[in-house]
Amino acid sequence: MAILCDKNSKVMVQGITGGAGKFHTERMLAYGTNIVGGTSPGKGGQTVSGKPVFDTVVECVEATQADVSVIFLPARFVKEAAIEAIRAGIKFIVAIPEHIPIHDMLYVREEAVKAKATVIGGNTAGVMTPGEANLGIMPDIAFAPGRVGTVSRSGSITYYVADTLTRTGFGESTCVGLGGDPVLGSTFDEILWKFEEDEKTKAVVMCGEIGGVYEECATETIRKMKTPVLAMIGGIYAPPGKRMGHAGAIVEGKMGTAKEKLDILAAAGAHPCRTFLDIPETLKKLGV
Amino acid sequence: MAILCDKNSKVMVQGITGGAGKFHTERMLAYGTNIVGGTSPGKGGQTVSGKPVFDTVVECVEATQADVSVIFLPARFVKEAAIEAIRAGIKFIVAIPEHIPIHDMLYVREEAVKAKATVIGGNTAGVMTPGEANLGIMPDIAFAPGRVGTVSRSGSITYYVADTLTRTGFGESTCVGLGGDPVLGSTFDEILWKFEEDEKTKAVVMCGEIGGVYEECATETIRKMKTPVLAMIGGIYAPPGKRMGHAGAIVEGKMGTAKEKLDILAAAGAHPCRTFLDIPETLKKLGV
Amino acid sequence: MRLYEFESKQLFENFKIPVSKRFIAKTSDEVYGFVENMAGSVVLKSQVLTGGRGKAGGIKFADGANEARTKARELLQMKINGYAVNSVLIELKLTVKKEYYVGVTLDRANYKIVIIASGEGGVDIEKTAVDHPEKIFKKSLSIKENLYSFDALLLAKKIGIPQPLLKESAYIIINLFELFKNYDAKLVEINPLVLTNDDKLIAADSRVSLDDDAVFRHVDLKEMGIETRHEEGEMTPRERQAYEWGIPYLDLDGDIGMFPGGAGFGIMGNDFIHYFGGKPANFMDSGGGPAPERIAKMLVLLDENPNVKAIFGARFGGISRCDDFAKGVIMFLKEHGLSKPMVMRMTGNMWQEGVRMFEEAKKENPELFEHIEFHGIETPIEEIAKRAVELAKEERGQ
Amino acid sequence: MRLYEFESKQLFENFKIPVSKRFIAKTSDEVYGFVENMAGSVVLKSQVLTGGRGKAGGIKFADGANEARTKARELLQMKINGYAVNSVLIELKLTVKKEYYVGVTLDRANYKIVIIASGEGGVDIEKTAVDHPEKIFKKSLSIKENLYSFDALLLAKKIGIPQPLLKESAYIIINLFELFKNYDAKLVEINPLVLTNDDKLIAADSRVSLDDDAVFRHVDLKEMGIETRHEEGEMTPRERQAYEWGIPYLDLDGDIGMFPGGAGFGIMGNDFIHYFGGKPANFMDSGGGPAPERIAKMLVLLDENPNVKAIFGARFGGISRCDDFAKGVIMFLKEHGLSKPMVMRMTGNMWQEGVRMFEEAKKENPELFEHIEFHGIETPIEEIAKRAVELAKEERGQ
Repeated sequence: MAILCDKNSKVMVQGITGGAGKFHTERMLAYGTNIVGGTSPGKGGQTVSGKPVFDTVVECVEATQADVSVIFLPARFVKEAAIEAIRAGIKFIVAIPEHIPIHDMLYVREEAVKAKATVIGGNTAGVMTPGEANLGIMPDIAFAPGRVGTVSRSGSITYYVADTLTRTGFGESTCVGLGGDPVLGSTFDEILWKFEEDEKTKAVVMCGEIGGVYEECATETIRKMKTPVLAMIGGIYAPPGKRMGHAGAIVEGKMGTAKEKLDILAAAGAHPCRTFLDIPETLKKLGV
Repeated sequence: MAILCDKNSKVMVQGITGGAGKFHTERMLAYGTNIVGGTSPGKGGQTVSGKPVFDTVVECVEATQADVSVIFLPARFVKEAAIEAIRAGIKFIVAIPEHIPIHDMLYVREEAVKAKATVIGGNTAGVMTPGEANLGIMPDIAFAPGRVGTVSRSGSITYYVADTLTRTGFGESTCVGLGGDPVLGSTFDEILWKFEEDEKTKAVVMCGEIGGVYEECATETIRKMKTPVLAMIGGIYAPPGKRMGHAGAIVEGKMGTAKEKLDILAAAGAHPCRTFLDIPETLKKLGV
Repeated sequence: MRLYEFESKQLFENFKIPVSKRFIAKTSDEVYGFVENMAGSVVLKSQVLTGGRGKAGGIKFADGANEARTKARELLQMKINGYAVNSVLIELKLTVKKEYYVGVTLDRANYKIVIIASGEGGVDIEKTAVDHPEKIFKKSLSIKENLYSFDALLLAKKIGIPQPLLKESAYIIINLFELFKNYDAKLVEINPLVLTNDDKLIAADSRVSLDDDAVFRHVDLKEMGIETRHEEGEMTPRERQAYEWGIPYLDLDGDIGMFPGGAGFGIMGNDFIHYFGGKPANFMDSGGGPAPERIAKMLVLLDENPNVKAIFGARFGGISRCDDFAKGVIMFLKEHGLSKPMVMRMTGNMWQEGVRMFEEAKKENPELFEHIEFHGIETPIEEIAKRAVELAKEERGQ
Repeated sequence: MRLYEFESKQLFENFKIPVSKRFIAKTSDEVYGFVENMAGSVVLKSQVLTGGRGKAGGIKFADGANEARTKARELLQMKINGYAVNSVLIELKLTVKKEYYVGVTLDRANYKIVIIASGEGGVDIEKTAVDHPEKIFKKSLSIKENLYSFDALLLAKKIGIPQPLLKESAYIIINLFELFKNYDAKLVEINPLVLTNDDKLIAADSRVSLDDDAVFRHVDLKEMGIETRHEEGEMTPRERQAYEWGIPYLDLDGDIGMFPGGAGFGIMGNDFIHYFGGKPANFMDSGGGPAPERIAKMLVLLDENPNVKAIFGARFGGISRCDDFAKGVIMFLKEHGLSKPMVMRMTGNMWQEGVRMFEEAKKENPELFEHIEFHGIETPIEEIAKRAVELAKEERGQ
C-alpha cells in the first residue's frame, strides 16, 4: 500500500525528449518506476530510454494506458500540458517545473477538480513511494520503504526528512512534494487525508514554510485524523516581503508567517518539530 | 392555458426608464399585463407608470417576485442584462433589441441552458398571449384569444398572421416572436414543443425566413408533433449575400435559402403556406 | 460583412498567420510597377466580395511586369458574379506541394464555435463535407472555452500536416481561432493553407466574415479602412445613401417600390409581389421605431429611383407607431411630393391617430394625396400587393 | 513584485480608473518646479515599496512651491521601514467627503479571484476584516469567469456609493478587475477610493502586486521601466548582482554565509542557524539543476561579502546533481580561492561522483581545501549548522 503511485502505476513523461525529461526518465526507470512512454509534440515516433514518444497525451494514453503523468517542460507550457493530461483522462499529474504563473495554476486546478484528477506541484521534487515508484527528481539515496508518510512544500526538506527517517529506521510509505509555488495543484489537507486512509502509513510528517495559506487550511483535516501528524515550518526567521527562493515562500503583509502557521497546526493537534532530529524522537514518543 | 406567459406572469422590464422602455411599459400595462417593476442602474427608487424601479434585477426580484423580464436596452447591453436576469433566477426573458452581437448571444444561451431559463430574441416583437399578457411591442389590434399558436422570426409577419387568424375567427393561443437575429435565445423546435404540450393550442403557424438554420433544426420536432404545423418561409426571391433588414436574414453561401427550408419542413410534415390567406384555408382543411 | 482578401490577409499578418508579401493595385500600371521589382512568377488576384473567383477567371498568373500589366488590365475590366473588379492583389506564385483547409465558424444550431480542418484544401469545403465527410475534422467549443494547442495539434495531425510542421500548424490554427474570437467573426478561413515545395506553410487565400452588429467594438477596422458593407458585393450608391440615413435598403431589379414596415414583411412582401406577377425594385425596412423624418426619407429613395413605377406601402405599427408613420408620409408629401402611384395599408399601434392625421392633411391639401390609394385592417395585405402589381403594369403602359 | 504608487497609477490610468494628475520628482528642486505651476494645496507622497508610509510620516501636505520644496527635502532624507525614499509623487490635495476600499486579490485557499469592497477606506483592510467583518463585501469568481457590471454595481451599492455614481463606480471595479486579470496580478487595490467634496470618485492611493513568474508575458511593463523587484523594498546591490546571475539571493544582517541547496532548506537552514545561536548573512538558493558556473558564483557572492565570517554549505542532490555541485565548488576554489572557513555536507543524486571529484582535486591542490570541513550523509545536517555557528564565533574572535 502507498498513496498516489506504486509499482503498478503506468507513468508517462510530458517533455520526455528535453534535457531534464530524458535524464530523469532514465533515473526513474533505473529506480524501477513503470515508465510506459512520453510526449513531445512534433517528435512522435521517437523513443527515449526505449520508451515510445507521442505527439499528444491522448495518443500516448491510447497506446500505453498511462494513468500518471510527470511534466518536465518549461513553466509557461505547464498549464496546457496539465490540462491536456487531465482531458486525456490522466488522474494523477506531477508538475515538476518551477515558476508556473499563478493564474495558469488556477486554470489547471479548475480542470483538475472538474475531472476529479490530482495535480501535484508546481515546483515539486515529485512523489516517491520507496521501492516502488519514483516520480520526479528525488534522490534515491535518502529513501527506504517504511511506515511514515511525508508531505512538504520543499524538495530539499523532503530529502532531509526522508534521510532522517531512513537513518533512524522508520522509513517512508510515500513522500509527496507539494511544491514551492504560491498556488499549488494540491493542498496539505488533501494529501494528509490520503495518508489517513492508507493502512501502511502510521504517521505523517508535514513540512510547511512561510507564505500562502495551505498549512492553515489543513487544520480541520488534522483534527479529524487518527494518524498522528508531525509539523515543521520553515521561515521562523524569514524577513517579510522577500521571496525566499520558492515563489510561494514570501510573507505578504500579515499573511503566511511561520510562527502563526506552527501555532495553528499545533492547536489542531499536530506535533511541532524544530529540527529534523526532533522527528524520530517525536515518533518514538508516539510509539510509531 | 398558454405558453411562456399568461395573466399570472410577474413581469419586470430591464431598461424601464428609457424612452422605449417607458412607452411600452405603459402599453403592456394598458393591455393588462402584470408588470411588477423594472430596473435601471443608478435610478433605483424612481417609479415608471407607478411601478418601482430598482438598480439591479436581484433587488427587483426580491421585492416583486418577478419571474419574467422584458429587456428594452441598447443591443450592446443585452448580454449582461440577460445574464443578470438569469443569475437572479428569472426563467423567461424577452430580449427586444435588434443588432445584438452574435458572440454575446452565445454567452447568453450558455447561461440560459445552464440555468434552464428561456430567452426569446434578440430582435423580437415579443410574446403575446391574447387577453392575458403582452410582452414586448406587439400591437393589440391584431390579436384575439383563440386556438392557434404562432412562432415567427419576424414581428411584422407575426402581426399579419395574427391579423389573419383574428379576422377569420381562429384567434391565437400564444404568439411568439423568435427574433430576427442570426443567433437566437430560443429555437423553433423548443417553442414548437411547448405548443405541442399546450392543450389550448390546436395548430401552430411557424414563419421562418432566409438565413440561419433554425427552421432546418425543427424538422425532428415537427415529425414528433401531433399538433399540425403550418409553415411559411420568407425570402424565396431574396438575393444571396445581402442582409435583408434582419441581421439573421441573409443567405450565406449555400446556407439558409428559403426554398430549401420550405422543402425540408414540408418533408417533415409541415403544411406549407405561400401567403397569409393560405393559413385559414389550410386550417379549415385540417379541421382545426 | 465580408472582408476583401487583402484586408483579411492584413488581419492574418497581425495574428501571426503566415502570408506572402503582397501588393494591392487599382490600375494595371501600378501592377507593372510592383511586379518590376519582384523576382519570379506572380499571381494576380481580382479583389471581389463574392465566391467562385477562380472558376470565373479572376485569378491569373504572369511572368514579368509586362505580362502582369496585360493580365491585370483584363482583370480590372472583368465582372465576377456581376461585381466589378476594382483592385488586384499581387503575390509571388507559390510552389504547391499540398493544400489544406482550416476554418473557424459558428455552429448556430448548437451554439458553438467550430474549428474545421481538412486535408483537401483549395476546394469548396461544403462540397467536401457532403461528398467526403470522412475528410473533414472538427472541434467544437463553447464561447467560453479556449482552443488549446494539443487540440489544434491533433487536428493538424488528422489532416496530414507533416510532423516537423505540426507545432507550427497548431499555432496557425490557434491564431486563426484567436482572430475569430477577437473580431467577433462569423467565419474565418484559410483555403488553401499551402505547403510549399520548400516545406513552408502559407495562407494562400483567406476569407473573413464579421458580425456587422459587433463591428462597433472594433474601431481599429475603421482605422484600417474597413467599412461596413454586404456579405457579397459592395453597396450601390443608393444603398450607401440609405445606409447613411440609417435605412436598411437593397436595390433589386424590378419596378415596384417597396415601402413596408418591418424587415420580416419586407422579405415576405418581396415574395408576394413575385407571386402576383410583379418585380420589386428594392428591399427596404424602416428599422425599429422610425422617426417621421426617416419615413419621409424612405419615400424619397423610392420616388427618386427612376426604376420605380409604383409603390407598395404597408405599415403594421408595432415598435413603429402609425402616428409617426403618418407624420412622416405627410412630411414627404408636403416637402417633396409623390410622383408615382402608391397603394398602401396601415394598421397596428396608434392606427386611429394615423388615420385621423391623414384625413386632416387630405382635407387641407387634397392634391397631395391624388396618387395614393389608402386601406386599413379590413383589406388583406395580399390585395394590396396585387394592386401594386397592377399599378406598375398600368404605369408601364401594358 | 510590488509596483510603486506612481507606476500602478499609470496602469490605473491605462485602465480608465480615475486618478489625479501627478508628477514624480527625485529632487526637491524638481518638486519646486512642478508645484510652482499648480494651483492649490499639494500632497507629497514618498515612493517606497513598503506599507505604513502614512504613519511613518511619509506623506506631507504643502501650500505653495517653497513649502513643497522644504517638505520634499525632508521626505527625500527619510527611511521608511528601513527603505530610503528616492522619489516623491506630487498631486493636488483632494477634498475628501468619504473614503472607500476596493481591491482584487487571490483567494488561494479556494483557488478563486475575489473582489473585495468596503465603505471603510483609507485604513488597513485586514484590520477591518478582523474588527468589522460586516463592513467587508466580497465577490468570488473562478479564473474563467468575468466580473459582470451588475455584480460590480451591487458591491458598489453595498459599500454606500451614492446612487448617481453607482454606474461609474461599477466600471471602476470592473476595470480594476480587468487590470488584475490582464497583468497576472496577485493583488490590486484602490485604498482609498475617494469621494471628493464635488462628488468625483478618484483613486487616491493604489497598490499593485504582480506575479513575478508571469512578468515575462507583460513586455510592456519593461517598456514602462518596471523591472523585477521585491514585494517589499528594492534590491541591494548584491541582490541585484545575484539576480543578474540567476541566483535567488537575499542579504540578511548576520555573519554566516549560507550556501545551501534548495530553497526549502535555504529557508529552514536560516532557522537552524538561529536555533543554534548564529545569524545568517544571507538567504540563497541555487535554483533547479544549477550548472557548475552558477555554483561557483554563489561562493563568490559569499566570499566577497565582508560581513560573512564563516560559510555553511549543504547540498542534497535532487534535480541538482552532486557532481555538478562538486565541479562548481572546485571551479571556485581554483579560480577564486576561499578566504573563509566553510563547513559543508553533500549527499543525494550522484554523490559518489561528487566525493570522488573532491578527493582528486584535493590530492592535486590540498592547499585549496584547507578552510573546508567536509561531511557526507552520515552526519546529521544539524551538526553542520552547529559547526558553522562555532566557526563564525571563532572567526569573530569570541
